[in-house]
Amino acid sequence: MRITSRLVAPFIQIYGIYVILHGHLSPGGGFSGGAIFGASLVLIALSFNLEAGVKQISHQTASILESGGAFGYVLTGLVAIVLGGNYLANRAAGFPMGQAGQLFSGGAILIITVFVGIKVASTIVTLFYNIIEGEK
Amino acid sequence: MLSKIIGNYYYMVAIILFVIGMYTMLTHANMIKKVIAMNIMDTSVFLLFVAIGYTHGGQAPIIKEGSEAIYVNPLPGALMLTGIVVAVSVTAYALSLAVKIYRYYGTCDYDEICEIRSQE
Amino acid sequence: MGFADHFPALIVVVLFIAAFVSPLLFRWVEKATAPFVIAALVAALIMTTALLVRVQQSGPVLYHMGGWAPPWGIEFKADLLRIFILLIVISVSLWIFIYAVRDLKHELKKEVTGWYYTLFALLVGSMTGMALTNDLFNLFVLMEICAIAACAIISIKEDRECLEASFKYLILSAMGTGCFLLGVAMLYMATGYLNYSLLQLELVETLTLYPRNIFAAAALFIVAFGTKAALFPLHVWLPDAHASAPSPSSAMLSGLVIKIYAFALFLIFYQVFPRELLDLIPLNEIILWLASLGTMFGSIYAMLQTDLKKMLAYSSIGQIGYIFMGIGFDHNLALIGGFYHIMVHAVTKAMLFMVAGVIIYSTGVRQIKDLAGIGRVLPLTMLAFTIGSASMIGIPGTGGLISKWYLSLSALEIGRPFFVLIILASSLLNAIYYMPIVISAFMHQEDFQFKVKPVPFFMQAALVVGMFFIVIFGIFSKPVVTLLEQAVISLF
Amino acid sequence: MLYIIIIFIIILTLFLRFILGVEARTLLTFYLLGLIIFLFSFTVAEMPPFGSPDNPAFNEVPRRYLESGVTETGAVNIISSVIIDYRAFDTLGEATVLFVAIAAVIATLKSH
Repeated sequence: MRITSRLVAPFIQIYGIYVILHGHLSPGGGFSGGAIFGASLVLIALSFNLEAGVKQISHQTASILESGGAFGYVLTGLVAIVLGGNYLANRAAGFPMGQAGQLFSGGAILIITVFVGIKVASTIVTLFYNIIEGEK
Repeated sequence: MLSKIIGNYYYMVAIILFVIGMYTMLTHANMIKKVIAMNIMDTSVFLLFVAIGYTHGGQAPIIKEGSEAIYVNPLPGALMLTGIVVAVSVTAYALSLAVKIYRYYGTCDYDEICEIRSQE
Repeated sequence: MGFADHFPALIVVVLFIAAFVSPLLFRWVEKATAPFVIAALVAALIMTTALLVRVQQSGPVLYHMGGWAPPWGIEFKADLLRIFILLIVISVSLWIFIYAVRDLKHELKKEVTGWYYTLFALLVGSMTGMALTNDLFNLFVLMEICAIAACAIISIKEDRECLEASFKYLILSAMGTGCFLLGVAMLYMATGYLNYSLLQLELVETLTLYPRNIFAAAALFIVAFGTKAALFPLHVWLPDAHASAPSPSSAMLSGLVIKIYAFALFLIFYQVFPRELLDLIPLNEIILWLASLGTMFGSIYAMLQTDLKKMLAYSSIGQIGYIFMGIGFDHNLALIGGFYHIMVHAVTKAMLFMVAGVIIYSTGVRQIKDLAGIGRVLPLTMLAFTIGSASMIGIPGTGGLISKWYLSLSALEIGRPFFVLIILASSLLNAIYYMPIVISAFMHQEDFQFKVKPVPFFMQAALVVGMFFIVIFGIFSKPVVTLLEQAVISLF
Repeated sequence: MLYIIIIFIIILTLFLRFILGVEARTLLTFYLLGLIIFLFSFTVAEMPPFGSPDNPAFNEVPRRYLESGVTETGAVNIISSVIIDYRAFDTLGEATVLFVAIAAVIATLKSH
């Protein structure tokens, strides 16, 4: 059980990152990818014990990622204002659009997807830890 | 009228699920059941929304260069992604409240909680 | 485009930023958290004032998120009414927050105060967003933020009653949002739009094609917002939730949160549904009768309470009835009355809950019968209570009179003097349960029996500010009424 | 027709109540639910047909998303371009909902 989950977890994580990064090209995106990534961390915590999970990502890190993900999203919107568009503008603010269908295309979409992915992953981990700890 | 209802059976199922969810949520005393019913209710509305967006023969809206395929309406799908995350957050919070209430009373049942409180 | 053009979005965003940063700030520099949130609120207030000046000069401001015009993107709209509500929301919450910083020290555990600030900022941010947004689905998302944050500032107190009250509130408000979302689905199915202004244009045609869809949506909206704003038969969650919460939370919930839902219902009725719909089904009548029942029953229930905060909570059910009455009369004088009452009641009820908080902080008393003689030991606090209850009753010189005056005037003007009787009767009932407390607090012969702690300066200052504004609203009501007249005329 | 339905309902009620022994309160709630569903079924009968491309919901809004979404936002997945570009503020609200859920859960669990 432990060996399996240790073997599988990195692949789940890579798959999660892939889903996050290809959110604008294929089904997926920040939410699903973040959920997959978070689930892998939950899997480790479940199959070993809570301490092993906390070692992977501590409370403070989770809290920083949590705030950082949301704050980064807001900041991307503000950058659009600085660049001369409306709040959360993408093309109108002059983010580089790239070639449609390539990985680095879609300007702000990719940036925001990454932030949302970080946010969702840390949310799942934090929710899991807190509810488990609250039950003690 | 009946033929139109049968043609719109997705909508009908969504409405029936909604009523079931609402009934369970308001009448059952168990908190976990209430939370599950809340999810049924939300999901029924998501089903309704997604059914609105469907077009016969439509594909998922991921554009391929040069193909003339029919795509389904992307807007309800996008809205419901948001809706699902909202429902998840509410569920998480409701469950954490249920956990804490269970810690205090040793039960998740509203009637039993009332009994415990009246005995004190 | 200048920086000032982005104010409608920035008002909401600045509060969200405050919420996102404050947990980290609380972890590292604990002392800076409260001033940081206050700074964000002040910044939002300044931007709202700038927006008010601009709207008065050049008409409503529309803001397109991401530069996408309405049917495709999300639109924020700032007209006079919405800015009026915004000003109330932001300034009253700033006032409550300053009170809360001092009061929370004894009501909460130390490590969760940082999270309380976060939740507070999110609550205010979502309410400003609800007042500004012009898009139904965006309203849904913001409503959900508001609902969770409102429940969380109840359950944050270390008390098991708070947990139950909060769970009840969460379940009922989830039912409300479920109904709202179903209504949105019906409107979207029939028209294909989510924007208020476009929906209103489109619904005129669609009303003949899919009338039942739109009726069902209207009914669902009444249920949804009625639940969230505690309209009479759907108020069951309110007394527990508002009475068991920490005092600043009660002030926030009773003063602002229920009103913002009433305002959202108002916007949907006047800016989404076309006038033809109101001619077809008597939505206004339904709201009017429920509101009148609410004013009576809220007061009657309040008379039966023995707990001070429970009494104030039941009185909120009665007072929200006046606001819904203003919507239900469908007349511009009534709307002025209703909106004036939103403002007056926000200040008054927030102040009364602060008074309850001060009494609990200083003496630990919650029961009404124990309050006898308290006027001599806490004179300023009970003076605030007296002025607050005078405004609730509608005694001349306080803000409560003006709103009741306009409501009665419009009831006479549309030829329904029966509702004047209801307003008078419920004022009388208000007097019956507020006045004995005041009289026994000051006139009681024996001394107050409980130990009294001195009241901190900030709490007293907050009460003084509240009293000052209630009296100002009662005497110098002209500027606000003129503003509301301008705002309401643009609706009809 | 109507009479037949009414007689049928009465017989069904008597059967459930006295032969199967269902409680009166349960029966009443089920009839109430049935009534609500019955009323809603009128609405459903009137709704635009399922899956038809002429539905009011399939208006110029999704058409523009589908036709020029790729050039306007640079994303091939139109759902992504809708949630993160056209309606980005909704998604900001969504991220905030997650944040508020976290804040609420931590506040509730730590304070008790």
